[in-house]
Amino acid sequence: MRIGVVTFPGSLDDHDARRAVDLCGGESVALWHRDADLRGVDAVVIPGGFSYGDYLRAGAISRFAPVMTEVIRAAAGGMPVLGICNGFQILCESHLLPGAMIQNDHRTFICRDQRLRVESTATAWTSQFEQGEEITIVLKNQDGQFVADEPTLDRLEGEGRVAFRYLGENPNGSYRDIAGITDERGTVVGLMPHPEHCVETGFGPSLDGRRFFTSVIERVVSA
Amino acid sequence: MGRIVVDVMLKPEILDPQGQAVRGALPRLGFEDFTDVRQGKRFVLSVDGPVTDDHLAQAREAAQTLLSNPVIEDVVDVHELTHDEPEQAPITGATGSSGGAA
Amino acid sequence: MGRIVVDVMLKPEILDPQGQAVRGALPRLGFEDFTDVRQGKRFVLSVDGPVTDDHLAQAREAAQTLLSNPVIEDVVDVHELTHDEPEQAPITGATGSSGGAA
Amino acid sequence: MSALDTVTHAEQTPETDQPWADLGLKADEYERIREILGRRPTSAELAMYSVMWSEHCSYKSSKVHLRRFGELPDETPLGKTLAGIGENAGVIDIGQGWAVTFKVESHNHPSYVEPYQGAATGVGGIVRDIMAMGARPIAVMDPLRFGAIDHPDTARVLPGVVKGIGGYGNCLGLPNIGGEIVFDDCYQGNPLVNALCVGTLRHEDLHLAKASGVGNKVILFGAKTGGDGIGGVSVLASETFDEGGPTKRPAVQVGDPFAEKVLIECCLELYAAGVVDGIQDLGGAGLSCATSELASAGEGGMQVELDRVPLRDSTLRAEEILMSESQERMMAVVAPGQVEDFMTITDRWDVEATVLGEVTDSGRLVITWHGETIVDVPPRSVAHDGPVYERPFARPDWLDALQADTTDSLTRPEPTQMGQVLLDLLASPNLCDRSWVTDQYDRYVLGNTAAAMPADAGMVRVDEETGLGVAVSTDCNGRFGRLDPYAGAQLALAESYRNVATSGALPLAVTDCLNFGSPEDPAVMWQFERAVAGLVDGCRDLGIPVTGGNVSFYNQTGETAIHPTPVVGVLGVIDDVAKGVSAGFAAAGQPVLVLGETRDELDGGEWAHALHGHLGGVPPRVDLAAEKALAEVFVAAVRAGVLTSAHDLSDGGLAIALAESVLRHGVGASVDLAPLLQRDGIDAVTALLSESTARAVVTVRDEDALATLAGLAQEHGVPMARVGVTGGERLRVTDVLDLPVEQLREAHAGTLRRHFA
Ligand SMILES: Nc1ncnc2c1ncn2[C@@H]1O[C@H](COP(=O)(O)OP(=O)(O)O)[C@@H](O)[C@H]1O
Ligand SMILES: [Mg+2]
Repeated sequence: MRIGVVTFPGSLDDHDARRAVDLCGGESVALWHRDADLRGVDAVVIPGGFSYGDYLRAGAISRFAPVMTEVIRAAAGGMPVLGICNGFQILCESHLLPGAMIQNDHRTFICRDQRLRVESTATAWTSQFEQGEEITIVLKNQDGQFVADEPTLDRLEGEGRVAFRYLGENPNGSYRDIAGITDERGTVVGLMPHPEHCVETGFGPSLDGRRFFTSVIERVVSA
Repeated sequence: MGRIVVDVMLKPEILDPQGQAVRGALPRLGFEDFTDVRQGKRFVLSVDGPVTDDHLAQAREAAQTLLSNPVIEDVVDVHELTHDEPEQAPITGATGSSGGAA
Repeated sequence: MGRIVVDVMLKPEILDPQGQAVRGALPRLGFEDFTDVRQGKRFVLSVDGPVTDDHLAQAREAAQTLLSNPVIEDVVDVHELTHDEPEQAPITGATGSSGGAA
Repeated sequence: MSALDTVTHAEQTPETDQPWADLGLKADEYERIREILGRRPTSAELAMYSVMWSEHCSYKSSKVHLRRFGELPDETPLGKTLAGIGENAGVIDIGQGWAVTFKVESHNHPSYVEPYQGAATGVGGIVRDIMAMGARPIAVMDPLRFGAIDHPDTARVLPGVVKGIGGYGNCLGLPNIGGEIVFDDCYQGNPLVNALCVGTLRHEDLHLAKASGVGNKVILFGAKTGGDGIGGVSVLASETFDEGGPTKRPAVQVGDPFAEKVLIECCLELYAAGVVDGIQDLGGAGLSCATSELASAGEGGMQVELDRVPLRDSTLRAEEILMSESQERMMAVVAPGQVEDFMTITDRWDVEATVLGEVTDSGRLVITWHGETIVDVPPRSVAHDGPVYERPFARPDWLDALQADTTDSLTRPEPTQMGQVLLDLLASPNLCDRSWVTDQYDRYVLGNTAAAMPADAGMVRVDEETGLGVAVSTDCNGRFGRLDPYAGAQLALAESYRNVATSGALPLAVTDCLNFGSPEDPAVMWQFERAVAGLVDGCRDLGIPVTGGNVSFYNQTGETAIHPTPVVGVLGVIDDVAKGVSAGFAAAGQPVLVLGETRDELDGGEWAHALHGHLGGVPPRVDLAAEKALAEVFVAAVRAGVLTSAHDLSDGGLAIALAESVLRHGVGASVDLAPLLQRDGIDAVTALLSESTARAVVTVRDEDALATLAGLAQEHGVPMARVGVTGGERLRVTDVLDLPVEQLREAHAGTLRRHFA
């Protein structure tokens, strides 16, 4: 089970995402933004960070990297893709996921151990959670406010494509407390919090991040 | 050297945290008359030589594809920066009267 | 309702990492002609009723004190947003020709 | 001088008037330059000497005192240091082939002028210092000091500084693992923004800043050079701000953390490929500093074509290019055969790299501009042979009166009032919950953070296989420094040392940032001399070296200097970070113990400061032997795995330590101080508020663990008192206070948000 992790200039959590994949039983493969090549991986993680400094808009410049052309093509063919934080922003800018991310409503960076509710287990990256389960995942972002127009939000809700919601005080003003969403097929998932920081005892507030990776590994292995 | 200005604003229906913050701060500084504030982006693109129609067309396309995200933003203006505009000839100090359309 | 536009740009001698990043991305998208990009801020302030000279004076003062950081930025323009300016009447879609001073 | 001022021209025009005074040089300094060169300097040479001989770069007022750090053995408890004072940052061995480097620096004045960019570029600068040692930066910390919490200017400065530190550090992908936030009127016009960075490397990767090997190429890489902060070094760091300053605004530097992140990755790849012979960061004094320091540390000379420097602003003059402090640049010395490989790597990261010149055996630093020589100097004379001042110093005459005005003049609370006193202290600016600030910092990135805020020391894993890691703390109580600068420096050292030990790590080395007023004031110079002496004597007693640091003078408004604020960073090592202990009661039913002796020592403490606005008397007694013994108990107890929590006692004393311990996980405690009071001969209120040193509050799992700990305490001569047991949802101190944990939390939580959100 080979899972690619993309590195853009300014990616920060790429190493952590690779560590998480390996700790959870997968084999991580480093992918380079300039290469239009997915090196035969079975799934892709677009990690967190400030690619291109988050200048212009978070994710706006990375979207045009050669590797993203391949990711978009593979996603259309059903390959599982997980975008974490900056990765989520890149997926939105690439139109693989609807909506967009703007600055947090309080205009400050926020790093905290965030409670989430699992709203959909019907995705490639969430099948090992329980529906409605409450988990804790590290959250850290500056531009984490998920926004979309009302019809889009209604459609996401109606089609069960809200994957995670924030519990407690909304940390960034995201519309309808949305923390993560999925595409129509349930293979492309975007998530603001960072599961890769919740995979090792003593280095994060929980181990709840593991099941993102074990979910996709199980799915690919059993496919 | 010619220059082209591209102005991008958040769509009216999207909440603008930055604009809201400015809106909140103005009355505290004694500016009571402003009922709303929106903050957007202004890009100044330079080209060698004079600005041509082709440059403007390119700028418009760049504005749509890269400089704005159509899900949340509108490109509200793309135009050549002409000499009577005070770009980089700042309004400074007390007089302020050198500014735009006073 | 009247509206006033305030344009703020980084001083020319100050590094503009945002503009640099855009500058670097443009050629990769096939836009080869732009030799420099600077990114600034555009504020749109609303007032009740028509824009008066007093409003403009207030806007200029706010521009100097709150909307810009005089250590690194210049207020390059303060003007009333007039009807023939396309503010919030976005240039959208393919034609693009409705844009500013084409 | 419109024509190019070449060396030839300078020889021909000895009488030309030069603006040495405007550039901050004194008449005798200008004379010395003429002597060194045997002619008048060119305008480019004058620019170089003026920035390099400024207080900030040459340490001219502090040098004679800083030499004393050299008296300390170059040895940590684990062996010889790998690089010491004089390098960009000290490097120490932590075993298993690993080394760490760490350093703290100030960016005080720039952060007052432009809080966001000043703080951001402060982080950027210290990170490049660490990179210049061949290390990968792994964490940052930010000791901060501001004026009164409710002063309007604090509302301008603090949020900008915090945003700048977060904006830069978060974007670099470096976890922020700790720091300080202190409010005191004395910092009103002189906030202190210090930044610390820690890096790791394998022993064999140590790169020293030197240009050797004749024919090796000198490569400038990273950002283009612009007009940033020209003269910033000399103007910003070496002159007192005039009242009503903003008119004379020097050009500020703007940081690009994205460029620095790419630069980090690029440098690490260059090191790994073995294509770098020497390396130097560009910080204060930019190219002037990098070229002269590299050349003078090597064995020969250097030849540089200045017109090759990639410019952001084509109108810059040669002098300006030499002085520019544009950020995110590095300079490497590379063997000719490796230049191509070097460029392949910089290309891969889209980092611009330019060969500027080469190493020569001329013994001179020669810089040309369009083919003409504009600089021809002995590099050492610029970099190392700057002026040295023996500034007069004298104990200030106000000190006796200050020391006589002790807290005996204040009314101590009745035991029954202690509940309210505790709530007031918890809400006070220097003791309240820091999370409104620390939540703006990424503490998780890199995945190795074992402890960050709130914690006595930040702790990160260095080796993922074995769990080997380091712990770092920074501390300083400037009020103690004001009352007695010698003791104040030692108390800062003691607290930082104790914080590291409490977390379970073995303290190894010190970095310091000496923030003081004007060196031209003999009273300030005396404070400085005393503080350095205190640190040197303290480090000797503790057996740890000072491996690097920074001096910031002129933190002064008019005649009024800040409190002497020698911020001390201590770094320690721990075999396996999984064994580290954290502050905070972990579970109910565990014995609570206080280690160390409590004396009646309230002078200079938070109770007097926060609740009475009082500063006077003498600071708590320093007992470094007791600190060392306490640290030994901790290291042994952590190895034995008997502790379930540990928290050192410092600001606010036992009352605050107990409150913080119950707040952490919401586990209450019932405490009876009787055994401690009887043993130490004090009353309960004093026991709760005193800031005596060498103390900690700990919990152990059970009676067996308690017996082991008692054995260790006895072996090392550390007094230990059993004062209670964890559990419940209240903090109870028999006959003194009884408060729900939630009430403590409410008091603690809101202060910063209320002032700054
Ligand atoms: N400016 C800051 N940046 C990062 N962490 C900070 C800052 N100020 C305080 N902290 C963290 O908050 C916690 C509490 O600080 P403090 O009470 O000063 O600790 P201590 O007394 O143990 O030195 C510590 O973990 C400290 O590192
Ligand atoms: Mg402590």
